[in-house]
Amino acid sequence: MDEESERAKRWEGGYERTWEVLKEDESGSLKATVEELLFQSKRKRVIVSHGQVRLGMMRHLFVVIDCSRSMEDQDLKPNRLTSTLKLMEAFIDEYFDQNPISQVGIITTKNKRAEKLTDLTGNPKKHIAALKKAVDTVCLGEPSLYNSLSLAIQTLKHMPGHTSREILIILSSLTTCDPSNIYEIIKTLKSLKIRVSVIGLSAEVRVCTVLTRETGGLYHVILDESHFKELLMLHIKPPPASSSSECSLIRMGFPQHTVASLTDQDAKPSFSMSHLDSSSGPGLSLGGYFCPQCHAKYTELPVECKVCGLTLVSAPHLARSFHHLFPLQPFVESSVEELQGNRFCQACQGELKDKNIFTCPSCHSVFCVECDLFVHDSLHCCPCCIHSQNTPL
Amino acid sequence: MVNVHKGVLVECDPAMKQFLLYLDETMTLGKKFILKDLDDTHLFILAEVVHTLQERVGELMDQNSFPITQK
Amino acid sequence: MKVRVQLQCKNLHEYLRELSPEILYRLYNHPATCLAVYRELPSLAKNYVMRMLFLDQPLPQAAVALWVKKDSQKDHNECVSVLAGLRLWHSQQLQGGLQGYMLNPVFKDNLRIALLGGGRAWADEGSALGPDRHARDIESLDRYAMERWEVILHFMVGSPSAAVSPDLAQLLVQADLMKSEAGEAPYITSAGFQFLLLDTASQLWYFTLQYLKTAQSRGMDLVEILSFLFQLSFSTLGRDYSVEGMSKSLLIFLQHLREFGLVFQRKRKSRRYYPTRLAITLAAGVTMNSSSDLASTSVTGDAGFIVVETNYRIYAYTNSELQIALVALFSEMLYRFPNVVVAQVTRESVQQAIANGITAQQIIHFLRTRAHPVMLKQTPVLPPTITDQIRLWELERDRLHFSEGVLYNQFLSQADFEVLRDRAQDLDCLVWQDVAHRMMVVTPQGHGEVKRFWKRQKSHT
Amino acid sequence: MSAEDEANLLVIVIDVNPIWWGQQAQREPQFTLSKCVDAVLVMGNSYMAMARTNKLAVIASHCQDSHFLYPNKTWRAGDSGGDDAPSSGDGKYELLSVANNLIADEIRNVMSQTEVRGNSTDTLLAGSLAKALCCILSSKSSNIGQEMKSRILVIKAAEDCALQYMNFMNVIFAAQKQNILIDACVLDSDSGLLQQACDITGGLYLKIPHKVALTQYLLWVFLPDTEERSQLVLPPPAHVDYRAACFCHRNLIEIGYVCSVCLSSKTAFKIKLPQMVKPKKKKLKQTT
Repeated sequence: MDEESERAKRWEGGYERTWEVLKEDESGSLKATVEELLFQSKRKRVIVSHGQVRLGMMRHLFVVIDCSRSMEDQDLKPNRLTSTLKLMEAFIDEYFDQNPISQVGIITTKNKRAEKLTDLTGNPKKHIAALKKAVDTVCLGEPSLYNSLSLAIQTLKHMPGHTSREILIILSSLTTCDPSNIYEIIKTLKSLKIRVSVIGLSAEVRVCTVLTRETGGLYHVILDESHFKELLMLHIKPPPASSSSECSLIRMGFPQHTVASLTDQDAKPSFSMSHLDSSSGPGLSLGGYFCPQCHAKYTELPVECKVCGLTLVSAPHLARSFHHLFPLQPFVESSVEELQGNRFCQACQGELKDKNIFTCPSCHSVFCVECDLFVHDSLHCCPCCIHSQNTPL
Repeated sequence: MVNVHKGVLVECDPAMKQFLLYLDETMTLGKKFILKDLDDTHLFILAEVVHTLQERVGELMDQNSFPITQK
Repeated sequence: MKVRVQLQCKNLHEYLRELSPEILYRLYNHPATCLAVYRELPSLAKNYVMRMLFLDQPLPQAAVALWVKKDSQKDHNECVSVLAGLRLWHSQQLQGGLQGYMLNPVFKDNLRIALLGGGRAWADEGSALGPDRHARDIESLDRYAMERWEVILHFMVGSPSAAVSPDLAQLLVQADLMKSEAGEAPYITSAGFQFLLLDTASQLWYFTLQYLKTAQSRGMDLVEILSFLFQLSFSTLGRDYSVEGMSKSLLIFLQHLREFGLVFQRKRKSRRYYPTRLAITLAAGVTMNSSSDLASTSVTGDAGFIVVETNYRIYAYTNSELQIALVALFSEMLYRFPNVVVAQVTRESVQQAIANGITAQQIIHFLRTRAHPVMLKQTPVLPPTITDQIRLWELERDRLHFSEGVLYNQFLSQADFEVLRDRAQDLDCLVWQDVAHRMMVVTPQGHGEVKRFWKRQKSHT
Repeated sequence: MSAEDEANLLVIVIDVNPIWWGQQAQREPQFTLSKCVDAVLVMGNSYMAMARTNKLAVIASHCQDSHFLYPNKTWRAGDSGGDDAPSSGDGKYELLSVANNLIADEIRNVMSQTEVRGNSTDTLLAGSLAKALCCILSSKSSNIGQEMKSRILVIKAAEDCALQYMNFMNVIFAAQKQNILIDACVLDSDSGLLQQACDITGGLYLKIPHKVALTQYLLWVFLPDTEERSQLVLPPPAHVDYRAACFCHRNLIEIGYVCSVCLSSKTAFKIKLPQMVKPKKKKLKQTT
């Protein structure tokens, strides 16, 4: 194992001698340092954001969920499987919120086999229903990395070149049962430009380290449930695209929502195409989105037209992903003492009470921690920069 | 002909009624005080014994309860 | 013979609805009252009022009914009846024979004034007097208010140190919170005990209601003092107001408020006064019914201090004599330390309290609303063993239920029995009956009438 | 009836674009900015009078800046009011008259101090909304333990600014995530951006036919909170145009081509011109 992968075990070092960080103040209280630590942890997540790089905005992601015996371990409450499935539901929601024109598929592996739980689609409801059902799965046997990877490859290799092909493996077991040489399949993955990331639930495994390093993915091992969630959410941001990947224009439809009753009085409710395969819910409705190409009706977007195969989206769906393209620069942290003038946050007008303030590098406005977090986490644009006319785009 | 009695109507649970019947039978209050046994949960009694009766019931309760707490 | 009387505490609307229309109309003559009444309306009714505030013509009732969706028609009917009950709007014949609604013009004008200005100022500002050399900050006002209010409560529990004016003592007696035998110091009644266990906001509102009840008998103008009270509740904490232009009876009222701790006045003759938090939260007490469990405890900001353990021990972290006295109402004191008292709930102590007219519900409510933050973290807040036991102890007293009466038996015919029973039922004096054995019990009050009826019946046949 | 421990916050954003209001004063002298501010004050007063727990904030959205009219910085820092708080001397509720005077003073400051620089004529609504969101967030975090329901009411006068599209959408999504309603009361021409904002966040969109009756529209439609809205009959949701605009000619398109890397959309016509694709690629290479 080379130097780099040795150092990847930093997560072990992070919790060494934690008590040394704590220092008492004059009165013997730990409060000040604890607050400082909390403040730092709040801040940490903001820093990790890469600058202007080309991203794979249209993603095809296969999530492989280990369903082997080790998933019954109860170190995550109530057990690993239930906890993982619950977090996956949140992941799917957030994933489609941030990457509306991307697709996800779920693969489970147990008893030396791999099985497709859901196909690669862009409909979050299907995945979530499948995940809810999967809670009752019996966990048995060993997982098979080889089989799940090759199952994913079968679908992913047909995906167009301009999209990003990804596999995310949630691995609980420390062993894998492979029918053939796994290094061969790593080579195939590399040649197909499929990026494989692994989240380990127990400990670091050499084969995963190699797998992720070769394919350019991330490898993490969780510390606890909240860390697990954090690691999963890391995969919501679109990954940087390899420079050699193609760039092309994709035909898409932007249907308008039309309510029939507005235009003519004796309109009749009609079936929506999306209800054809699922028996749930009342299929009849008055209004809907009509495919501009073949006039098939759908009740919700985004969807791939079942008749003509056109991807139907709405403009806000595209807009949701824009902030990935124009990431907001991190604000500069400085001490509140250095600030001249009145100490008010430019965004919320609150008084700057914390020790540190944050300054936007382009418009030099100051913000408090809360606003800084909010601006970077959800708003994705500086509330003061947008007041100047020369905004990007 | 209709009979008329003045007195006090007592409403209680069946267990309590048995206790009252017992008091009446054993003449603990010095005399019979039940004018009429109405039904399972009702008795008609002399008005003047109400106060002593309440005391008796209180005593019974005291006997039945034991200090749940230690000091 | 149930001796216990449940303390009744009306909310503002119930109180206002009982007032005569003339008094109501006069009340609506002050913007503060209008605003206070408006705030207590159901939220849908508030919107109705707002929609009609700037209309001068009556609206057809049918149009108003169309404001709400079909499935909320019930809420609509409720709003209509509330608004009509408070005489905030009335029906009026429109041209063409339709029925229409129109806001009470007095109310409309004054609510407009409260919102948009115009009209006369509510009270003279203290600023006319120049800045106060003895200005009070909010903190000291809070302290002052709490001290004053606690003196009254202390007086009620009979602390020797607490002394109140004869006026106030008399008021407490009139409110049935205390009883006084000729020549003796007044002592607390069962209603008084229940009163003590209420939270401050409810206490204040109850007390105010009692005050208002007796106000007219002391020659005060109900409308004047009510308006003043509402005006106080909309004033700003920490500002001074001038007594200029207040009538004589209002000045007496102000002195009473001063004694309750609702306003701060440095000297009796001082020309300015400061409303305290008690006065401002008075309106908050208005919304709460006596039955509601979620009454906020800490109007004045004191956190809970009571810890109850499953071994029936109560730890009260307080120095307040009053709070200790309150805990002692239903428990047995064990130890006393500088900042904590330890008490124990026993059967005897609870039975004693119940004999004094306090209900188990009130004891539990008291403990829950004053529970220590540590206790608040668990659900339920109080250990169920304790709450159940307190309730059981109360039920124990109810094993026998006595009611005086007259027994009729040995009827000769079923018809006779039924005639007499129906008569007793009509007179509303039938306590118990047994058709099969032809027996019945009537109340002593009804006995005379039933007997006469029976005599007449006999003579007829 | 709302419980005591539930606070409500309404943030009103007024478009005070001086160019639009200047033109408006010439077009319709009976409806000027001061009339509009008066209407907003009535709305604000009615809202604050409804319940003790109702809080209000007002933001003026200008060409270059967004300005908090109420609560003001100094007002929040000082203890509530103090002795120097101006009083109206009439029958208005004290709290309201203090607020109204403050707003009136501030708006006078804003209008007199900021001069229009350059050729910027668009109102920076996105910025004002962003500030409104921050303001809501900070008052939420300062009242921990209290349930806080907030909404934003936009009173929009001038035209949409296409340049703001991306920021505007970011703000809308942030609001949607925080469960904050955005209501819009539009005085002049329909605003596509606000229609989307109201539709996505579940707010009400209304273009008022009679500007002079603004007060009544505000009180009838926008005063009721979410709970009462479910009971009342209110204007139907606006018809929202979700078509994308072509990045080159800003035409709305039904079928278009979307770049897989930057998600910009083009009309079918443009795709045939190879030079349109080339510079794009170049630019991206640099940034990689």
